[in-house]
Parts: sequence; structure tokens; C-alpha cells
Amino acid sequence: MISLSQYLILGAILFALGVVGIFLNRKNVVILLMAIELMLLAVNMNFVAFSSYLNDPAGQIFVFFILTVAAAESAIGLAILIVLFRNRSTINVEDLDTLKG
Amino acid sequence: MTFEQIVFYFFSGVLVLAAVVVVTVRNPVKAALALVLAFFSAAGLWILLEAEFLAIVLVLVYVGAVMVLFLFVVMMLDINIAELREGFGDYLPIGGIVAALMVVEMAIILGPRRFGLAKVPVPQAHGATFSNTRMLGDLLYTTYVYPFEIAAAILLVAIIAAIALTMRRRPETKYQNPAEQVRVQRSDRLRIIRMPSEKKG
Amino acid sequence: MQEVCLAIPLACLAGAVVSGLFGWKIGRVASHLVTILGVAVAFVLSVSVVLPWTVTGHTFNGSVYTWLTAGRLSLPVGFLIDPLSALMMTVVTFVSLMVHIYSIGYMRDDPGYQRFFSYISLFTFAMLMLVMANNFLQLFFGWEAVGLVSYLLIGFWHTKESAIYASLKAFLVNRVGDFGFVLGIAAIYTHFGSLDYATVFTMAPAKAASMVHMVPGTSWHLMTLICLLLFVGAMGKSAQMPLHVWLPDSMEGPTPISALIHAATMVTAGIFMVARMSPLFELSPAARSVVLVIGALTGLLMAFVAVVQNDIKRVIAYSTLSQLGYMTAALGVSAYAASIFHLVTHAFFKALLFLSAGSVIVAMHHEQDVRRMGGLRRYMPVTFICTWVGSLALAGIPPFSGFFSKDMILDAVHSAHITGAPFAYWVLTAAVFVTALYTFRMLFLVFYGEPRMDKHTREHLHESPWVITVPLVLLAIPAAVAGMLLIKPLLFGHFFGNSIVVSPGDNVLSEIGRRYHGVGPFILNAFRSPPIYLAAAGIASAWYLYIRAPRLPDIISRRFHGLYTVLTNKYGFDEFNDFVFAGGARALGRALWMVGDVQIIDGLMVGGTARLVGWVSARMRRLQSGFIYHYAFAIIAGLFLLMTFFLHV
Amino acid sequence: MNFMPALPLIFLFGSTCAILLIGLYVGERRTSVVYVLSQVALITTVALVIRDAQAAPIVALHGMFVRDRLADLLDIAICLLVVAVFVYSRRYLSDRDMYRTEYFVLALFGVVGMMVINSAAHFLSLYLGLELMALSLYAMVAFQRDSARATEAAMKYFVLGALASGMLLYGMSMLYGVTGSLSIAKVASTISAMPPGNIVLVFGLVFVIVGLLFKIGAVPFHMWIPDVYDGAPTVVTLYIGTAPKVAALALILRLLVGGLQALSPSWREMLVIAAFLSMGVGNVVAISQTNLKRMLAYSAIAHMGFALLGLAAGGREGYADALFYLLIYSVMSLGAFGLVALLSGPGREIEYIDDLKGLSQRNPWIAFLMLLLMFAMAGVPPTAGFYAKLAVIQAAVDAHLIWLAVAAVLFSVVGAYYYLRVVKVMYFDAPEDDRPFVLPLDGKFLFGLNGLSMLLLTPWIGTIIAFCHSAIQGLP
Repeated sequence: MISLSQYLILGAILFALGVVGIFLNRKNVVILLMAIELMLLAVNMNFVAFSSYLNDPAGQIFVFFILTVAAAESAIGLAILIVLFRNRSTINVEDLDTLKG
Repeated sequence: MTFEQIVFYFFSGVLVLAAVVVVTVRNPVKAALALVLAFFSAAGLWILLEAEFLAIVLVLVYVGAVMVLFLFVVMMLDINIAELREGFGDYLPIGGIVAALMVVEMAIILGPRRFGLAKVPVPQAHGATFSNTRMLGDLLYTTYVYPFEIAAAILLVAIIAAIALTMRRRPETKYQNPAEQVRVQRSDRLRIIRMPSEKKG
Repeated sequence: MQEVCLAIPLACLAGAVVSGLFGWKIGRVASHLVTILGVAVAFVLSVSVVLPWTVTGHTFNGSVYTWLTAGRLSLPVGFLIDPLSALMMTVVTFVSLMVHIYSIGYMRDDPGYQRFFSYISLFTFAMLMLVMANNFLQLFFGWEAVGLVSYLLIGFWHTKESAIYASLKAFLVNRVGDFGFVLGIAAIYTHFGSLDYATVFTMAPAKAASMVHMVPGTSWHLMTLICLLLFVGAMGKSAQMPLHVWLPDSMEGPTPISALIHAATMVTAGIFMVARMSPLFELSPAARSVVLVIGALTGLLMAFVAVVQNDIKRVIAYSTLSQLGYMTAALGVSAYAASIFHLVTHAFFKALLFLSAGSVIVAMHHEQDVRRMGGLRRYMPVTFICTWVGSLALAGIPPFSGFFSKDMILDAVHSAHITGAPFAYWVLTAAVFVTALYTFRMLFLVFYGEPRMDKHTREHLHESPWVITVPLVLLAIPAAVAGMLLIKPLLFGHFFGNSIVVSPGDNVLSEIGRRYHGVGPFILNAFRSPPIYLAAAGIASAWYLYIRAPRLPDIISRRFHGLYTVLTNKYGFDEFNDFVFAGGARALGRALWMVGDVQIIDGLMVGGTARLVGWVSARMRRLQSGFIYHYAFAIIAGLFLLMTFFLHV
Repeated sequence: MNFMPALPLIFLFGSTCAILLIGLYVGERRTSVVYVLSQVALITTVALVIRDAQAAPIVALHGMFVRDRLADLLDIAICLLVVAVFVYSRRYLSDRDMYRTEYFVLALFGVVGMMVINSAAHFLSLYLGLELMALSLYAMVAFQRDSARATEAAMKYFVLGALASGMLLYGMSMLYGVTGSLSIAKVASTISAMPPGNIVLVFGLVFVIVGLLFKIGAVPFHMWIPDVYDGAPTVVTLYIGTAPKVAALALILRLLVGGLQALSPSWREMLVIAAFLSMGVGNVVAISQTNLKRMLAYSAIAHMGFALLGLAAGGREGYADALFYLLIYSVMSLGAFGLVALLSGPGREIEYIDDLKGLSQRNPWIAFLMLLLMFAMAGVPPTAGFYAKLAVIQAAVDAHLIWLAVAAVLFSVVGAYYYLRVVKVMYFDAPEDDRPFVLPLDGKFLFGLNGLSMLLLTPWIGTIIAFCHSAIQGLP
């Protein structure tokens, strides 16, 4: 038997990895986008687990929409990434520091 | 250990490992592949939670479309991998500490004291005739039609944005205009000039 | 009624806005037409709708708009329309209308023509808001707004240094008065918890006996304190000693302004305010004694100064001060109705005198010194006759309007039992003689005798155009007859109804009313008391000194050199203020600047704080490093902090 | 199913799609058609909102959508703000080859997203509205494709925004897990029926708060604001700095006040911290800015701190004061950024405060209006900004947050310094070049209205506050 708590802790680990991935990564913007996907996966994990244990379909519906939004979000994120690369010829996170202060 | 538990621990283990790889590996292609692995394991766990439709969507849409898009972009951008490798691991300790702290703090809250089996029992499994997809579909097109339409708008915005941002007409690009091709007249292309025939001399 | 009440001030405001903002575009004629139209609408509504309505016993008291609600304090814009405010509205709009028309001629060549019309319409709006207010905040708004326009207009010719100085002086002196006024309003709010007239007036009797402890060990009657503070405000606006010093200098403004603002309407705001607050002042005999004595002293001392002035406008200005003293004194003996009566008649004849003076000044090419005039009666017959009417009214000769109101005030002071009344009576009676003397001195010097102006000016002397003379004639009519017509309804009828409250013991007017049997007997009765003979004596002296024996004044001034110097220096108020207040303030300021500002505040606090803030700012700025991961880290750190603070597991 | 309450929203969505198609048809030469149609669509939406405005809340579309006074007020405010934004942006866009259909369509979709937020009665509609708005904004920031700064700003905004919405979602998942519902009303009733002190709820709340504070730009979740405001094209900054601020407040009101009122002791404390830090950091760091847009960005952070002051004070009075503050702020911000957009003519970009040098000599009327706006932002009486500050500070005092009110006053004194510096530069410094500023007529007119409104609104302050009160009354 698997408890809800186990799913939630798994979600927490994924979420922490996603969050940490965002500030740990200093080289590649693509990996930032992937870390964001990881975070959303954690949230989805929570929702699916809650939905299942509460026996309420609303959580799964929410996940469906999160997936949709996440797909749209990656499309825009990658589009921005491409424009950025065209302007800067780099996607190094450390080079994105012209705006500061 | 029941079969379910074995499956759970297997998939969770793979999932966490893959996630660690995603955030630590420097090569974006490897990271993308690790993320694909993570999605597959998550799909496995969701099947365990009887969310079959979402599990399939995750694999089909996410792995099949979004991750392919990622790989596409990674390949398209000519990134200097070697440069990206520099300075690897400098921030790993602090990252690890933050991650560990976060997990601990969250786990204390989410631990068995509040969400253990004693508090939240495992739900009754659905019968063999139950269709998760049908249930979601019924809801999606009735109760949730309003969010569904907004989601449509979001996708439309994503399309507009992606095109507006990335499409460009380079002067050197050559493209055809079929309408013009069809409308073309003989006089546009062909000029008949009168020439005196060659005289035999 | 509410619509009419709104329409009256808004008509003026609309005129002011149109000519002020679009004056440059629509031109001169359109500017004066639109402002005159606004004021005319206000006047017609006031006199044909509001006045008859209130005379038949109606009152309106209501909010039209709640501007702000802050906790228990609600700040509405509301109107209290009763006979008192209706009368004031009529007078204000009438005089304003006359002045508007007059200004077409007077300001004809001025580059700031549109600005001028915008200002006087704005002034009319503000004055109407003041008199129509039903709460202290709106009263204060109107109070400050009329003050503001007045400063703007004193300094209207802003390239003239003396005008700027006068404007500054008016501003500073009025600040002293306003300070008291604001404190008074604050005291009312603290002790009554409301700024609404009706609420405060109903609660006032219950608070009559309450004491406040200002400084430990001393206790004050709450009512006396409030009334005195409010009166300080009235002293500033109505130019009572020692806050009168700004009014003579305000003559630097254009003459129509002197007529409208500094004679007929704005300066009477203090009188109006005290009359409006009669329910409060009735509860404090001590405050009324102060009012009485200050009024009486102003009445006599300023009249003396008027005798030695040579600037035609300043003579009238000092006369205004003196007449305001009469009104104030009447307030002191609870003869509020008499005070307002004098206010109304004074508004007519003083505006008339000012506008006549303006007419003379225009004819004289902006020469204001009476010693260089003379013999003008041949050149300017209309102005001459109008000035005669105004002078007779001012001197208090029956049956001109000033006679009735002034005699009534003297009678009221004579009959009063309040502390200081006998003293005030003698002072004010003496002032009657002086008033007649300076009024006719001016009249004789300007219009009689030999012309003393230069040849060029004399050749161009002629009567003013109709836009100037028509208002003069229109003002001369009420200046002559208003007294006869209004004395019965205003003083002995029930015109004011409940808008003025007089406690039965102090009701001198009803006492006098018992002896009153109509205009004819009233005039005959006057011949049995000294004032009328004093007035006649004053005129006779003026005639003797300035027509019969024109060299005598010089001899007298030389003989009584000391007294003459005191008077020409206006008792040294200005010098005293300059030396003690301005000089003291400058010295204090310099000391504070050197020690307090430069060293402590600038050096330590401002400089120090600014440097500190600047330093902190530069440090904190570096946190914004430009790196995404730092930003993300800040978010995560914030999350951590919140989690640790709020999750006590 | 009753669609009528959502008519304005549906209309705007439909017309946006139509505008997209028409824009494709008319081509790039005649974007003015798109411009006019967008304005017409927005104004018609306002008219539709006003037509059906009513006091009693209506819940429609299966409990996903609520139409009440608050939604109406915010919808109108947002649409009108965007109308003004379009007027201000027209010439800037055409000068920089950005006058394209996509810009208007994205901006309109952003408005649709904001209206969804305003009317959200369900976590799902709240989240989707938020994302619709955010995605449009990301794309708009990157809209100037050849600008490295703009794309860098877009990337930062995107990554941090995604992080924040991840946090918000995580929090929502916790709230869902505890209450078993995604409907805001049901969540509210479930929580108030539960014994107080549920730690998981507070845990979820923390994540939700992080997401919300990010959207409104409060410290320490504010780091994106200066970079995005600075890097984005000025007209996009103008858009971001006005309408989405109103929507962010709607988000907070719907979620915290509407849904989590029972947890208000906890979230009020969190908001107190954020308000204090925002006022402090915003005002202090703004002092050392030389870049005008960055300075205004820090000022935005500080202003959000003031708005949070009203929320942190709690009670309907406090919420209404916060709403009032935000509405006044959005008008001030509209004017300030609008001027930057208007003055940035072809080949000239107003970037630094010093670019305004001697404005009063070259264009005294415009300088005077800017002076009014700066005074209003600094909170100088009798401008509308003063009453806004007064209202929130009074709310803090009434809630016994005396120390916070004192801090607010001190920080506004600090803040006055940099606003007055702009005035000083405009009035006392000599211009560096003598190129005249030529403003388009419509923009000039609107800016006149915008600047003067700081004074002209004063007599109507009470009415506006009363409007805000009645809007807040509709919340459960």
C-alpha cells in the first residue's frame, strides 16, 4: 500500500530539484526551461495524487490544463530563446546581465 | 513489499534520478533525454494512481511533442558545448544544501503524520469497465468548457507569439508565390524579337 | 432649491474657467461676456429666487456631495441657505456684477485682461462658497480661496515691486489670522466631533460651561477659547488691529479689486463669519468684550490715519478699516443684525466710492495723489455726484444709507451692558466726527478748489465712458436709499429668523426696536443725540480747512508735528512689525539657519541621512546583479523565510 | 448554461480573433485599421460591461465565472487603461517597425486574460487567466526582435514568471488537497468550517503568496521588475506597468480575500513584511537610478508596497483603500510611462532622467503635466496621489499597524526626493540639444487629460472611494 504522503514527498523532491535547477544552472538557458518543466511535473504529481486519493476528478482536469499551458509556455519560451540566440549568439545564462542595477 | 510498492519505488527512483540528471548535466541534449525518462516514469506512477488518460497524454504530448521541440531547438542553435562545461560543479554544494533543506522542510509537513495511510486511506480501485478517459472527456466538454476555451486562447497566443517572434523574411531566402506563378502571362516571360534571318554570305 | 444653489456658484466658476483657460483663444470680448453672464445669472437667481424664498421663512440645509469620508469624519459639500446667506449672496453678486461691468472700461488697456476677469469670477465663486457653506471645512475652503484670489489680484501687476511686496504682506498677515482660525476649527472638531454647523450649534449650549486646560494650572472656558481663536481669523480677514496692516497696502491692486474684494465683500467675510457663529459667541461674553474693544479701537484710530493720507485710494482704504471696526463693535454687543446691516450699506457706498475714485484715477492718467487734483467737478459731473452720494452715506448724514446703519450701531453700543460698552461708545462717537472730516477732505480736495494737475492732464480730462458710469449710478441708488428701505425688515422684522441667535439678556436691538416707530421718527430722533452734530461738525471743519482756509492744514500739521508724524506713520505698526516680527523672524531664521540648518539638519540629519540613504541605495542596487539565478535565489530565499516564519511545526 | 454574464469577455475574445484575421487580410501596410478596430473592441467591451452592470454577484459557467461589482470595475479600468496605452503607443510603434497586427492581438489577448482573472471564481479560471495574460506579456516584451536588451528582459521575465506560477500552482495543489475542491467559494467555506491552525493550509498559503507577490512585484519577489521595465520597449513597459497591476490586485483579492479569508491572520502578516520591504527597497534603490524607466520601475515596487499596506490592514475598508490606491497608481503610471513613449520620437529614445533636461523650456505645458504626475506619485497634496497614500496609511493606522504607517510616511519622504529630482531636471537644467519634441495630437490630448486628472480627480475622491467600497462589498 502506498500512502498519499509518499506521492507528496516525491512531488516535493521533484519540486525542490526543479527550483534548485533554476538557480544552480549558470550556463544554459535550455536547461532552465527544463527545470521549469520539472517543477510543473511535481505540481502535476501532487494534483494527480490528491485527485486519486480524494476520488475527485477535478484534480486530473487541472493537470490536463497545466499540461496544455506548459506546452504553450515551452513554445513561447523556446521562441524567446531563439530570438535571444539570434541577437546574442549565446544562450549562456551568465551572459544575460546587461540589465542590472 | 507488495507489487504496487515495488512499482512505485522503481518509478520514483528512476524519476528522481532522471530529475537530478536534468538539473546537473551540462549537455542540453542529455538533459532533454533525461527529462524524457522522467516523464516516462511519471507516466508509470500516474497509471498506478489510475490516471491513465493523463499518463498517456504525458507521453504522447509531452514526450512526443514538447520534448521533441526542445531537442529541435537545442540542435538548431549552434551551441558551444565545450564552453558550457566550464565551471561545472562550483555551485553544486550550495544547490544541494538548498534542495535538501527544502525537501526536509516540505517532507515534515507532508509526512505520514498528516498524509499517512491512517489519515488518508487508499481509495477504492475503479472497476474494470471504468474509463478514466471517458470521465475526463465528459467533464471537459461540459463543466469545464470555459477553461477549455481559455486554454484554446492560450494555445492561440502561443502560436501567434512563436510566429511573431521567430518568423523572419530574410532577403536571401527564395520562396515561391503560386498565385503569381499562375497569373503569369506569356508576355511577362517571353519577348519575341524580330531578327533578320541569317543571310548566307 | 438644491439645483439653484449649485447653479449660483457654478455659473461664476464656469465663467472663470472659460476665460481663464481659453481666454487666450476666445479673446477679450468673449472673456468678459462669459464672466459677466455667469455673474449675472448668479445675481438674478440670488435676488429673484433665493432671497424671496428665504424671506418667506424657508431654509435649506443639506449636503449636495460628500467629498470624502475618513473614519467618523465626513467632509461634505453642502449649503445652508437662510436669510443671512441669501442676503450676503445678493450683495456679493450685485457688487461683483457692477465691478465686472466697470472693469471693461477700467482694464481696457491692460494686457492681463482675460486673466483679470477670470480672477474676479473665481473670487465671486469662492466668496459664494464661503457664505453658502453649511460646515466649517467648506467655510475654510472659501476663506482660503478668497484669500488666494486676493493675493493674486493684489499682485496682479506682478512686474511692480510694491505690488509684489503688498501681496506678500497680505499673505503673511493673513497666515497669522488663518492660524488662529484653523486652531478654532480644530478645537471645534475635537470637542464637538463634527464640522457641521447645525450639529455644532445644537451641541454648543450643553458645552457652555465646560473648561479646557491649555497650560497646566490655567483653565479656559471652552467657548471663549473657540470664539477668540475664530475671531483671530476674522481679525486677519476683516483687517482688525493689529492685523490690519495688509489692507492699505492691498491698494496696489487694480481699483475694481479694491472695490470688490478689499471693501465690499471679502474683508467682510470675518464679520459674516462671526455673525454666522452667533450661537457660539452668545455663549461667551468675555470673547464679545474683546471683539467690542478691538472693533471700537480700530474704528477710531484708523479714521485718524485716514485724515493724513494723500493717496485717494488709501484714504478710502483707511476708511474701510474704520467702518469694519464699527461692524466688529456691533458684533461685540450682540447687534449682529445691525452689523450685517452696516455691512450691506457699506458694501454699496464703499464700492461706489472706490469705483468713483477709480473713475477719477482713470481720468487723471493713474495719478492717485489728492494734492495734485482739484476742481474736477466741472469735468466729471457723474462721478462728482456719485462721490457726493457715497460721501454723505459714509459720513452718516440722513437719509443716506450709512446714517441708518451707523446710527443703529452707536445706539446698540450705547444700550449695551457688556464690559467695555461705555468706552466703546465714546470712542465710536468720536470716530463719527473724524469720518466726516476725512471723507469731505477727500471730496473737497478732489472736486473743488483750483485744478492742481499739470497742463497736459487737464486738457485731457473728461467724464469716463458709460461702462464706468453706469455701475456708478447703479451703486449710487442703493447707497442712497438702501438704509431707509432695509432698516425695518432687517433690524426689527423677523428677517434673519433663526439664522442669528441672540441671548435674551443681551438683545439690545429688540430694546431699541421698542422705541422704533418708522424712518421719519428715527431721523428726528437722531437729532437728539450727538453723532449727527459731530458728523455735521466734521463736514464743516473739512469745508473750513480745505476750501475756506486751505493753508490752515499745513500750519496745523506743523504745529502738531509729533502727532502728525505718528499718524502719517500709521502709529508705527508697519515699522514695529518690520522690526520685531520680520526682523526678529529674520534674525531667528538666520540663527536657526546657521546653527540648526547648516550644522545640525543639513550637516547631520539631511546631509547625513541623505548620504546614508544614498550609500544604502548604492549597496542595495548591487543586489540587482542582472543574473537570473540570483533573482531566482531571492525568490527561493523569500519562500524559505516565509515558510520558516509561519510554519511552526 | 447562461452565457450572458460573460458577454463582454466573449465579445472581446471574439473580436480579438476577428482582428487577427482582418489584420492578416489587410496586410502590414494598413495596421491603422487594426488599431482602430482594437480601440473600438475595447470601448465596446466597456459599454457592454456598463450595460449589464449590477450590484448582485452572478455566478455562471458552472461556477467558474463570477460577475460582480469588483469584476465590472476592474474590467472597465483595465480596458480604459489599455485604450490609453494604445493611444500613447501608436507613434512609438510605427517609428520602430513594430506597428504590426500581432502587437495589438497579443495586447488584447492579455486583456482577455486579465478579464478572466477579474471574474475568476475557480482556481482553474484564475490560473488560466493568469497564464493567458503572462504569455501575452512575455511575447510582447520580446516583440522588438532585434533588440538584445528586450529579448534578455523577456527571457528573465519568462523564467522567473514560470518559477512563480509553479509556486502558485504548488500552493493551489496543497489547498486542493486539504479542501478537496477547486472552487474558490467552496474552498472558502471548507476552510472556515475547519478548526483554525491547519499547518498544511498555511504551507499552501506560503506558496500561493509567493506567486501572488511575484505578480504584483513585491520585495523580495520583485527582481524581475527593474530589468523587464528597463529592457522592454517603452510601450510594452507602459502596458505592463498599468493594466496587469490592476489584474494582479484582482488576483490577490479573489484568492486571498475571496477564498482564504479564514487564513487572513497569517497572510496579513506576510503582506505586512512584503509591504514594508517593498516600500523600503523600492524607494531607497530608486534614488540611485539614472535611467528613467528603471527609476519608475523601482517606484512601481514602492507603490505596490503602499497598495499592500491597505491589504495588510485587512477589513473591507483596507481592501477598498488598496483598490483605490492601485487605480490611482495605474493612472499615474500610465501618464509617466506614456510621456516617455510620447517623447521618444523617431531616432530618439528617452532613457535617462537627464534626457528630460530643460523640458520646461521646450514644452512648458508637457513639463507642467509631468510635474503634476511626479507630485502625485510623491503624494503631494492636493493631487490624487496624496489622497491615495492618505487612504492606505489611514487604513494601516486603523489596523493598529502604527509602526508600518510611520515607516510608510518616512519612505514616502525618501521617495519624494527622486520624484522631485525629475522636476528639478525638467525645470532647472539646461537642455542638451535643441531638437523640439513633437507630440502626436491624440497622445498630447490624452496626456493633458491624464496629467490634469491628478488635480481634477480631487473633488471626486470621495466618489471613487465609495465605488471601491461598493466593489469590495461584493466579495464574500
